[in-house]
Amino acid sequence: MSLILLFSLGFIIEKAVLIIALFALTLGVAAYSTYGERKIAAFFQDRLGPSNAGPWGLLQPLADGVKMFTKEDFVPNQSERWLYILAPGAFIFVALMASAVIPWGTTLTLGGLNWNLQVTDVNIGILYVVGLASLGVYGIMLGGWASNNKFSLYGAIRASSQMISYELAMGLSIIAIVMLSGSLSLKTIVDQQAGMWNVVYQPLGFILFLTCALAECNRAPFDMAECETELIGGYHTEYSAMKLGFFLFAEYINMFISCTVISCLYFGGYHFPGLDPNWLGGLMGPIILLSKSFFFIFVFMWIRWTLPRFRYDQLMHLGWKSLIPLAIVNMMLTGAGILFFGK
Amino acid sequence: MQLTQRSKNVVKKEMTFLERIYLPAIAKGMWTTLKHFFRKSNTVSYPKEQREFAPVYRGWHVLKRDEQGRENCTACGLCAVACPAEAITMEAAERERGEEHLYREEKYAAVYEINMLRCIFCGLCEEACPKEAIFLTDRIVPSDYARQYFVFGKDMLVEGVEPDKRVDVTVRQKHITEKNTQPA
Amino acid sequence: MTALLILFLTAIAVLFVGLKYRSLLQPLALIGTLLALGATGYDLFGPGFGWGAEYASMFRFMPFADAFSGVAILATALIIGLSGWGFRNLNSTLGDHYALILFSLCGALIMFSYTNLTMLFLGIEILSIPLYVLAGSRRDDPAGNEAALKYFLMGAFATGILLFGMTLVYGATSSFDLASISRAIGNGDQMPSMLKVGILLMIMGLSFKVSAVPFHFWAPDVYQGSPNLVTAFMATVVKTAGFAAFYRLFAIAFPGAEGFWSVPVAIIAALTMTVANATALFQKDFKRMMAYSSISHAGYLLLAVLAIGTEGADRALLFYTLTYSLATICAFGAYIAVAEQSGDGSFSAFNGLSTKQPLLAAVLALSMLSLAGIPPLAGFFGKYFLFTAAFAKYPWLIVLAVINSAISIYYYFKIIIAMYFTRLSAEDSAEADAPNGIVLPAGVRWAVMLGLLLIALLTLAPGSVYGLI
Amino acid sequence: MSLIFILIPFIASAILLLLRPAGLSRHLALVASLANLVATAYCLTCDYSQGMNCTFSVPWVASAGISFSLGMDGITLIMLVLTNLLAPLIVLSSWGKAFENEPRYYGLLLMMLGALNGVFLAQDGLLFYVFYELALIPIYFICAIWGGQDRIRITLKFFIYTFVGSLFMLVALLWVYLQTNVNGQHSFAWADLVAVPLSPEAANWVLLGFFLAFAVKMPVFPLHTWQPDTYVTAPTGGTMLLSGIMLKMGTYGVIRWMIPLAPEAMHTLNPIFISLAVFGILYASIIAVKQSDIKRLVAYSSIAHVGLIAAGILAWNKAGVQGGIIQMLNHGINVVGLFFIVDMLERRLGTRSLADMGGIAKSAPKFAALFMIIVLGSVAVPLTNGFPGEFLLLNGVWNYNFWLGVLAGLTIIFGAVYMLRAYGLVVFGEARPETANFEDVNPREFLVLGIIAGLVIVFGFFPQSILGLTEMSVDRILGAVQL
Amino acid sequence: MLESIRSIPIDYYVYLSTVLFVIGVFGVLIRRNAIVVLMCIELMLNAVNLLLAAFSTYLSDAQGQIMVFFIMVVAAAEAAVGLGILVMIYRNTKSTDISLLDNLKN
Amino acid sequence: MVLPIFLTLAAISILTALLMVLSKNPVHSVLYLILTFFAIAGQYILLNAQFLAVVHIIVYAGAIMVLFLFVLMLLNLSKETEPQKSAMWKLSGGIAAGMLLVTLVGALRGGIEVTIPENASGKVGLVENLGMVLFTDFVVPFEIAGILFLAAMVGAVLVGKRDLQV
Repeated sequence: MSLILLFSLGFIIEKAVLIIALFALTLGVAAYSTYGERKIAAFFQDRLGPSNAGPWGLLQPLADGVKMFTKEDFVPNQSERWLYILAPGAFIFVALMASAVIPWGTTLTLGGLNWNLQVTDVNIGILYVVGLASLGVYGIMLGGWASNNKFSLYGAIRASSQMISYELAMGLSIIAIVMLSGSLSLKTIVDQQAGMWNVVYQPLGFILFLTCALAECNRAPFDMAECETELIGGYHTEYSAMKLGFFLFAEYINMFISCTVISCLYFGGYHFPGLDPNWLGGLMGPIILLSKSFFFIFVFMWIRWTLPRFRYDQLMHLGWKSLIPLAIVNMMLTGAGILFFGK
Repeated sequence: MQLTQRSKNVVKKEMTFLERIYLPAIAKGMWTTLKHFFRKSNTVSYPKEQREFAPVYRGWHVLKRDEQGRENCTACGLCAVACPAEAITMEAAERERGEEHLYREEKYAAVYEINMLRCIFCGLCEEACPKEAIFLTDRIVPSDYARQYFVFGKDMLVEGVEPDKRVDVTVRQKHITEKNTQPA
Repeated sequence: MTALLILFLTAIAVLFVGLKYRSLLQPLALIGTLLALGATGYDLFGPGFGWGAEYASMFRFMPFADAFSGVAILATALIIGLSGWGFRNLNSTLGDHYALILFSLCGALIMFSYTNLTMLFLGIEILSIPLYVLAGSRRDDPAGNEAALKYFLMGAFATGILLFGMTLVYGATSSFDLASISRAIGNGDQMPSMLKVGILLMIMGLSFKVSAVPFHFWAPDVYQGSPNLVTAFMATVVKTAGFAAFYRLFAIAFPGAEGFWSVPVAIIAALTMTVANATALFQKDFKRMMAYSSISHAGYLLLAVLAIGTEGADRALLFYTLTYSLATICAFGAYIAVAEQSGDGSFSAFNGLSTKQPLLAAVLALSMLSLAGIPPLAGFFGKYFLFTAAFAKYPWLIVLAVINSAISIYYYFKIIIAMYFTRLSAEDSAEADAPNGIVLPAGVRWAVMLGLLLIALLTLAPGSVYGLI
Repeated sequence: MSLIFILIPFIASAILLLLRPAGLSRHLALVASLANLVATAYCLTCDYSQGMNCTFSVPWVASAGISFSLGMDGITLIMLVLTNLLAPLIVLSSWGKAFENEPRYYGLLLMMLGALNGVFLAQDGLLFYVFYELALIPIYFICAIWGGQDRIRITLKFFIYTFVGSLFMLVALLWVYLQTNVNGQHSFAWADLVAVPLSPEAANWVLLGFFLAFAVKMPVFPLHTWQPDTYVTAPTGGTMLLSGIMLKMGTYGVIRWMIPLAPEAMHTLNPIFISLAVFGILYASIIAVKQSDIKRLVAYSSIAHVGLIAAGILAWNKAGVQGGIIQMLNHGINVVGLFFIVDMLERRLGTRSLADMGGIAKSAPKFAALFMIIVLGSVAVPLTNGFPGEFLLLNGVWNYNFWLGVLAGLTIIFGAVYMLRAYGLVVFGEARPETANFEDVNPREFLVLGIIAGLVIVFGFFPQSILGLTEMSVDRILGAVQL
Repeated sequence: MLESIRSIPIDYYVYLSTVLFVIGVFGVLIRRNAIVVLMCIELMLNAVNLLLAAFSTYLSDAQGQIMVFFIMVVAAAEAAVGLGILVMIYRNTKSTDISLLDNLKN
Repeated sequence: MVLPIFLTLAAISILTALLMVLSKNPVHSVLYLILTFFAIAGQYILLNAQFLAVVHIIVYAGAIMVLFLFVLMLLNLSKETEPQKSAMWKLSGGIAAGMLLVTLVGALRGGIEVTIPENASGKVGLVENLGMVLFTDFVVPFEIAGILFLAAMVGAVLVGKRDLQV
């Protein structure tokens, strides 16, 4: 099916609305993730966190946004100007693209219309996500390189090698899932978990995927690319104002998408035992999925504020010498399981 | 070499498999942080609320005046001598005629400075003072931007004449008296 | 097929063993290759293992493939025999070297047996990629670096051209399977121009790989810059594999189109022999001379491709590659022993070798004679069989080839002259008696002796190999 | 039986080359060559009237129709006699010299011997070619290792000349081979090759290819340029081998291979070939007359003589071929003797220049006498061995073409001129200080020269013994191949 | 739907691939930076891939696309090895200029 | 509908490919090449080879070009250090390439024939279909590719590793 050929006006409108809604959602979640991050970090450290802007500090993201927009937008003198400007845009663009194939729910009945809650169900959805994840590194690399700052460059180089390394283990652990479900479509994978979540069959795969997702998002304990104590700010050392904001935002978007994907792959997506995703006119599905995602966002933050940062060689050792072999073992075990017990 | 009784011999022993996969340790760490997550926060939103001070809190110094509004200090210099941080400096001057309502005795401190960056708030100055002129109070030393603002002169130290500007040091005074009257 | 498995497993075993027991590496690699050789022999002479037929759509170890595998494995075994000395300075990467050589050999085996262009492509790459690395395996040697880069860029470029040709052929015949392509071409009277362009591009790509003129310019530099043993491997196994693949492709897939491709191939062959021989005359460095010699042999070997359809073309190719490989390896064995001890690779390094090391000199002399195709050495029979096969179709080319082999004597004899006829000056003779004169390491001795023995065997009984397939 | 001729020398050569028994090498070489001589003597007793005898044939490369087949008839036998008779003499001739690497020298010599025997015995085209080329390698090494001044350049020239020449033969051979069809397979057997009917054009090319190879070897003008230099440079043993035996490979090849394979083309090309041969005779003779270097003189004389042999054979009549065969043997004997004498002169006087010699007759009468006999043989005085051969050859050429015969006949006159001039200059005249106390022949030299001189006389008196041996074979080959 | 794909003549794909391929060759010829040369080779391979995919679709034959995968495999392997070699050379010469590498030409 | 898209993508790919070749800064070259790859991926989608398109993006844009960029950054190559061939050389290169193009197109013109089978379907590019072919007919090359990867990996390590003194 050639995607382009299916375009019709109604289709385009439906999708456009969905896309805009998704963008809004994603950006909102990302924005509040920053708030959540501070708040959660505070709680872990027996603090209060932001509490002055609005009740419980709920308006803090807005304040941050205003601050970002009003700060001086600074372009370093010896930088590659256009790439410097392009990089954050590319980064956030790629991050936003990934939400297209995520099945947010079944069908939403709203105003007498049925809205399909997935922008597009391509039969290779999960590859699409992996592909975008692999593209994410360009924003970082270009940003780091274009800044003409050695710390930025270090950050960029670290980020790129780290992402390439961890993509492999991630792909391999996804393959185990694909073997179980027999499909690359995220929707199919989710629907197959209506009875039993994949994490039950794939505990090891889940841990691997989680680890890799942390690394792919440049989250602690794998935040080599921007670790303040070593590289000042890593690839975004030279960035300021909203360009910096884009970078930070995109990272949270990535985290959100990663968590959603984890939910879809291992935790049944919009399914929850005892809850029908079609309740509330189909709104239950998204609610379930978002709850799961938020939980994983919390887990991400929890991990960040618990574990110390890896050293760079440890990071590579972990990726190549532990995760990849484990992922292969996991894949083989899955294959054996399928062979002996059927699906 | 055993230096103290409390020193521990560190042995780098081979880690067991369970230790090497780190997951239990990570889980333990997560559990620890999670416990903190649900612990009550210790934060005091300072400008809005203030935490309680101990009765013997030693803060910003004050140079007392007597009931008639005369400075107690005679610039004898004992406080400066007692100060372990050498934070106190002063210049003495003789009281002129017509200044009796200002200074209690013939000699007074024309300049009296405490460097708040040096001061360690130990309270030895007040113990040394024979005239009950200097006390540490429960006021917090205000913050500022430059070092020079932390050398407090008499303008910052001497309490006001008006009754509402007087600083209450009774608790402190009692404590000092008790301390000084205790047999050595 | 069994041999391929054995080699692959040996390579992996070598990788692991190499982490700890470096002294075991050479024996292990040798045992692996010999086992593979045995397996090939069992397939060829004995009843055979008789499996793998179910993969016949991809590759098939028929006698043709088995015999060529035997040649390549034998050559590799000899090179591994030399390696005890040739790789003596390597420390931590020794295991990698052996493994890469074995991997490369796996690629060669695939190129002998493919029945599908996909396999050809993969085989070429498996053969080449380890060699790109091996060429530059002396990391701080600028010449090695240059060789690696040149080899790599040229190899990759050639791959591109080859693939474009393959694609066009695929488009025209709608298959990658050699037999299907052949069926689609039929008798070649209705070939779309897409197919023609495809075949031409494939010829170009393969010519790059086998270093035929005018696509040869990278070869001398690469040969010269690479470590000696790697050069020996390139000159023998790679060449064998390249030509076997070339032959297979044109014999199975494109026989119908012969009228179209034979003229360009003939021109390339003529150019290759002539240019290479003419250039080799002016070389002063042994390795560079061997590079041009190898190119000129490529020219002769192209005759086998031209002779497709003639009885015995494949046998001639087999025999030629075998004798050529043996002689080249013997020559390189001697060269390694001499050049690495005297630190000089030019012809003058060989001056008076016949008095310093008579055995080495004899080996080198005989291999040079064999390469030159002087009767009755095995190399002569190789040339003879090739020329016979191609004679009926291209008599003029044979005459040219004959003239070229005459020219080649001149440069092959330079070495012989240096070894035997150049009398040493007084201080040279003193040096020859000195304790630090050239010694003959045991590994080199055995390898070249074995090679020499095989050459002698082929000289006495050429039929033993010629009749194999 | 035939295999013995190849095996003995090769085995001995292998022992010498590989084991290098320093002290024993010349003894071993002598023993091996004598053994061969004995075998030759035995073969003389066999019957050759029925064609090939003493055949030996095993398939070599069966799938390509190549076999290792040997055999001999009268012609071959004469060549074997020549080779194996001269071989001990050549070994003896270098007996007393001190060599470096003696085993290697004798090893190569024996290898050469084996290869030469192989050339004469081979009944398979490829085998012939292989031995033909194999003979080149040891002589190349002998000349280039133990040779004189500028040896490397000269020997390489020699090697390339002969090798290139024989490559053309290979091509021609291949062409014929590809036309054969024995039970659906190509064959290299002599009989099968000869049986191939060639188109006239192809026959021309084939003949030309063979002629190039043999002409270089013999050598025929204008392909002779390698020869004098090589003879002069080569050590005596090498020169003897070259001139005594190796040249005969060419003439033998003409009889056995070239003409039978492509007789069709002989009519077209023969006039050119014979003219070249005859012109070569004259050319070489004239140059020989003017030579002052005795070795070079003998070399040119050799060209002249071989030119006559070639002309006679190419005439392809009974007299010519018979004469050619006899003369191959006799020329071999004579030229070996001459070179031995040259060597003696050179060693004792330290020069080869005729101008520096003279007056030896007084100090060395035995030497002078033996020298005389050999010179007479070379000049083809009746009752020496040179005479019957030259007579028959001239007869043959005469029969082919009168004028050519006349021109060729000049060789006898020229030969007498230059040989006797040389003899006179060496032996007579004023004795010089250097030549005054010229040491006469020692026993070993006497043995060699004596045998040669004896042979000169014996074959001069009884040419019929040889002619009888070859007659049947020559008839057969002439009968089989009618021009 | 197949028809709509095939509404573009296959010639267009052939020409497009040829042009891309030639641009790759052009780059190999004129660039001196080895990395860029390598990139040009990648472009050549991609032109081939595109053509294979087009043929595959037009012929309804999966082999072509399978071949593309193998080409990708090889391209990845080549890139890894090639860049490794380049880095190695850079360590020695501090340059990736291919025309500096002419020392072997004597 | 399809043709304009095709033409647009084709124009983009050719343009960016040319820019890749001609741009002086190697980093820009990489970026242009990535754009070319995206255009080619678009062509794949147009050919209904979605799986191919995504794999193309993952492998080329996601892995190979990152590697290139990585190396460029590591070696700190930029416009200033970029070696340039002489104008003469460039011109002759251009002429050679132009001639190659003319030759190829000329040779191919009118000779492009593709035999379209009767039972053609548009589904060859779907992942199920490809998987079936890959793991049945082409399983041998698939596994052989493993050797290739292993060899390349060992090789890359060998080249990259610094010598350890043993």
